[in-house]
Amino acid sequence: METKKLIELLGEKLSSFIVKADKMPNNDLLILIKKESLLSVMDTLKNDLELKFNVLMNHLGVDYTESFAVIYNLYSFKLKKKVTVKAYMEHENPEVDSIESVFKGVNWFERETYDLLGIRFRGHSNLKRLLLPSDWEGHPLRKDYIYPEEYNGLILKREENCK
Amino acid sequence: MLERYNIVNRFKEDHLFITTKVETALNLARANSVWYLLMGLACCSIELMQTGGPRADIDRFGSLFRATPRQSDLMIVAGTVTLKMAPRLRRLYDQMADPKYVIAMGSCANCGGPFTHSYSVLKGVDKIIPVDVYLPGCPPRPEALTEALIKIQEKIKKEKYLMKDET
Amino acid sequence: MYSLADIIYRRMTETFGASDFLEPLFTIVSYLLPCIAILGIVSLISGALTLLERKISADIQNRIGPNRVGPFGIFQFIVDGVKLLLKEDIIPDAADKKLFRLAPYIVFSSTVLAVIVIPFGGPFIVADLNIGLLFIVVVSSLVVVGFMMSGWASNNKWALLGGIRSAAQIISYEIPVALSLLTVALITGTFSMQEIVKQQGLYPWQWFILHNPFTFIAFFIYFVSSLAEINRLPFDFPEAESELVSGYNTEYSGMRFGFFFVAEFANIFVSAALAAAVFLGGGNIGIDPYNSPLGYKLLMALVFFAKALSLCLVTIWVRWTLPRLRIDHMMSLCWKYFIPISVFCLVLTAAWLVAFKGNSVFWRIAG
Amino acid sequence: MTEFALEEMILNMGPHHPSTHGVLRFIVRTDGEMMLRATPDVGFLHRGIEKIAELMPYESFMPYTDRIDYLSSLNCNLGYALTVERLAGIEAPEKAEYLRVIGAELTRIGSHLIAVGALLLDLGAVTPFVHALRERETYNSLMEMLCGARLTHHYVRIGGVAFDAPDGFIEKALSFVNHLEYEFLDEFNKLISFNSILIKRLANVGIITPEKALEFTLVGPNLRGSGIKFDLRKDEPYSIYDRFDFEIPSGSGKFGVQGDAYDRYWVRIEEIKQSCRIVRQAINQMPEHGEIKTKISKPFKIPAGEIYVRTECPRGELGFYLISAGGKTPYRLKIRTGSFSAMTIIEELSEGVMVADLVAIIGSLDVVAPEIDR
Amino acid sequence: MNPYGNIFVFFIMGFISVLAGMTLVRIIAPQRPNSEKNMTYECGENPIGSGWINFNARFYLIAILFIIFDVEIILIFPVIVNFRDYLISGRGAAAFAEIFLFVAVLFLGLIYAWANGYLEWLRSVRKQLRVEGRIMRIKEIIREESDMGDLDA
Repeated sequence: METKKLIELLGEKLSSFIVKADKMPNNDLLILIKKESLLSVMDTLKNDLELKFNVLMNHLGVDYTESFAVIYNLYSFKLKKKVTVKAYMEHENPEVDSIESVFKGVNWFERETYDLLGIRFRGHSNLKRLLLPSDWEGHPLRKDYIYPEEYNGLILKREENCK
Repeated sequence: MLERYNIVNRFKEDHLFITTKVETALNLARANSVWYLLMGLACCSIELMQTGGPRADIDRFGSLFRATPRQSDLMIVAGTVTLKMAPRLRRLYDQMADPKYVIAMGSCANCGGPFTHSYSVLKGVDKIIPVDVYLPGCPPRPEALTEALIKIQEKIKKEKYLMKDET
Repeated sequence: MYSLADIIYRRMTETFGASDFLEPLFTIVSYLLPCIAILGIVSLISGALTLLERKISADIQNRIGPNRVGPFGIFQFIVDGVKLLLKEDIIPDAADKKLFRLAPYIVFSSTVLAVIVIPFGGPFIVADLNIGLLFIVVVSSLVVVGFMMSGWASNNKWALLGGIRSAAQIISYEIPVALSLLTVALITGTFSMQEIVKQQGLYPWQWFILHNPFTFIAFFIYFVSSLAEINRLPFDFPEAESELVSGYNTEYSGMRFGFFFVAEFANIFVSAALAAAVFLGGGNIGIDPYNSPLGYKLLMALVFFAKALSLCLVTIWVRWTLPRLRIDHMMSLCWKYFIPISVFCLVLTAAWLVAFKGNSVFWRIAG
Repeated sequence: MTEFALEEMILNMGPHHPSTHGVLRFIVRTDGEMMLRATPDVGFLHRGIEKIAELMPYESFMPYTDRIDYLSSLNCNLGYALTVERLAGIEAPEKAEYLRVIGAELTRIGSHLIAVGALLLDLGAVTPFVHALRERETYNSLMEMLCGARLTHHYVRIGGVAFDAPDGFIEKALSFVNHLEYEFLDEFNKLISFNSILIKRLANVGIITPEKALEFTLVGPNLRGSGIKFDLRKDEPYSIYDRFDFEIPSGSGKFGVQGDAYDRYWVRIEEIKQSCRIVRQAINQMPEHGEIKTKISKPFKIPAGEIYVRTECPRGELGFYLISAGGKTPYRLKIRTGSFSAMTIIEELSEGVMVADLVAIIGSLDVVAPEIDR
Repeated sequence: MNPYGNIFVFFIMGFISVLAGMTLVRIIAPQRPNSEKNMTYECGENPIGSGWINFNARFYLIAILFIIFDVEIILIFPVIVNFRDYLISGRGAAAFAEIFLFVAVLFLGLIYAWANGYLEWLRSVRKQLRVEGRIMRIKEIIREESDMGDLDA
């Protein structure tokens, strides 16, 4: 089952949603979709009888300074193939609907992305900070993040000279 | 409250630590049974376990590991102290019974180590608790930790214990 | 009915001549002397047991145990005790102060009470009460009060869990202990410990463990239940490090914790000594203990200590090999297996005695 | 049946607790014995490695990969090196590949020893834990010979390995592997694995059905414990794993239902055996001499692109999602670890379970703090 | 010289030795209480709620069963002590019958408790949890207070 056949299969199944699809190194396939159609794409990818991408390998958020992106890696036991779904969104208060209803295991992944990047997930059961203390301001993984000088009385000296 | 013994140190002026016979005996006893608190945070905790293991065994120095801070007199801060962990570490240090000592094990505990560029790491545990022995290394070898323990024992042996309680 | 205090009193009146002026002094001294001696011996033994445990556990785990204090680390327990004396004694604000302070008193003195009736071989027994066995069964349940008190008083959830679990465990395992001791009382017909030891002999087939198959089972039930009674692994719930941090003595520090530590090891020695005396014919080498030369008396004491210490070693050895049971396993083990079996042992020993007219299995040799 | 009122109390199995491996905190709602729910609260070891990755050039980020999972640092090195090499299109020489596989499999043995030992320590069996530490000491000295460090190896480089195997390493590794497979594991199994108390404590505890495992994206030994035979070294062979033959052990309900804590424990013991076999085959097939590191351009740059590479770590699939914008440092690096998804299932499994069982479940899932918090 | 005096002396000596130990500690050991130190230990956290909760009724059940069987043991004591004399005087069978009957009746009590599931440590609670509605109700409570996650300071 090479990637070309997979691209046709995906094209025929999700034709309306896919903005762009191209190969990725390490025999992976990148699909770009609009952020509104995320839930339906994920639903078809998982529950479609031919595709059966039932394993969510990884989820991350990326800050592209003028826009945010959300990336999901899926793997199908049936086809033994990997697929990467990517969706862009605007930079001010990024919002995308959570796919916890489709993949239950993504709960903590989305909480971590919200915690470190500030992307809100509509419909997430328990969207709160996961790793940082609950009274922390700012989202560290953003490109424009300034390191805090002091936290609860503990001074945080940060060297500038890390090339 | 009963007045504390004040075994006057006749040579008060020069700060030579002349401990009396009684004090040497007591310090010897305190030095040879230092019970350490199981405070494994990160990579150094694995080396801490290895020091409790068969090869470099710190049970030889009479030091058991205790789970509660109440019964332990040495806290080995083994690993990175993050900002979320700092208030809890300070509380654990406070809850230890009194003649207590601290070994900052590993460069993470000494000065933040490799994570000086991180936003959520406390740069050095001596910002929140007084440290007696700084143990460099990332992670330090079990022999280095044993040597740090011996340094703590030497410090205990030289301590003036039965003095008037100024603090 | 005979006690060490009598001998000392009689010996003193002979030497100093009986005068009613000195009489109250004699009684006090004759009571205090054995008490101080036995207290010293028991605390020494429990200290030695702590050292033994650390050395044996080190040996099992290919480690070297404490060897810096004295040759082979012999004085390690003295050093530990002195260090605990020098530690600060923290009493949490939220704790119930009076109960918190009182708990070690109860635990330590109730452990010490059980030592009165233990026959340390030959004539060395503090007071040979004619209700010896019953006395020990009663006293061993006093310790529960101390554990519950320390668990409840320190107002700490971990300590509370540890305290209630140890109470539930000790009172439920007291029944198999009592029943298995009673199977032996059936054979001897008396509770006085010296009498029980006298009715056994030097050779193993004269001991009560091999008297009949049911006392054999009763010995093992007694030994395992006494493990549970003193909270030793695999029934280690109250101070299960991995679950309840340190159980009922989580909030205790310094010497207050020290007394719990000493009481626990004194308990190990007491239950091992009891098993040695009742089942393994402790200190009986076929000679009348009272009017025999001093050398024989010391030999009897040695034989008793050898048996008691070997059982202590087994307790320590079990601790460092087995994992911990879960609390519902332990409860069902006690109520569904130990109690029915020990009741059967009691009844069937009675049937055995009736059937064989009070003789043991090896009655031809034992004579 | 008498109606027992449930008096709930909130208990803190807090950051400093002997049985939470490292610094994890569980807010446990229990009535003393029975647990209603154990909500995990993580982040006590969050050191922001992903933010540091954006400041560090590729080569100098390697020591941080040691500290992602300090029990299997060489596997993490290997994962990161493979990601960068695949994106940059570099090939490691033959001998370096073999040295990498030998180091990775030895680290898998060392990590499983601590994983199994820590589980047994939580169940109260202290001696097997110390025996595992004794075997790990030999492993430490082996690693010290190979890469100079006991725990954080920093041995793999982009395009090869740092040092060649010193003489005497091969014999020592072979004797370690033989001793482990033929003597230690039998003695270990006799001492503790078939002990009836351990079986009562681990069988039918924390049962994870295959569907639930996939739903919660479990990986590695936790997934295989539920019976799904999925191992990246076989299903997605990377590096030279396709040249060795070894089986994938999977949970088979040995003493209880399939997918219980005993199965996960048993899968780890079997995996130690398989790793020993791989190391033996790798040592035999390794070429005598050959260069161990290909040259890479001095200011090492990678053309823009994205890649997701996952390798089989002792705690499951370690995935690196690397986005490079052509500069010297990665634009974004996401590290997906095995323990992260194992934590989400603990909350699910902890309903109606006793405190002692929660400790067994955490131990059988082999969760390590830095992998969750990074 | 009443041997029972020893019991009193031992108990008092036990008390005195612990008292001596504690006063020695009070004299020698440092005493620097502060509010942080005297806070109860809860794995490094602020303790939530008090430690004094009324624990579950299953411990009470165990206590009841214990009392039944301990009283049984106390009542057997006289028979056991005289059993040997009965044997010698030939009336052993009567003594055995006495023990057997008394113990058998009480053993029935144990069987009754066993059949009704009082000896189960957890089943009784877990069965009660399975009563319909009950599990749903607990799930709602937990869902409402979903921010239980971060109770830290």
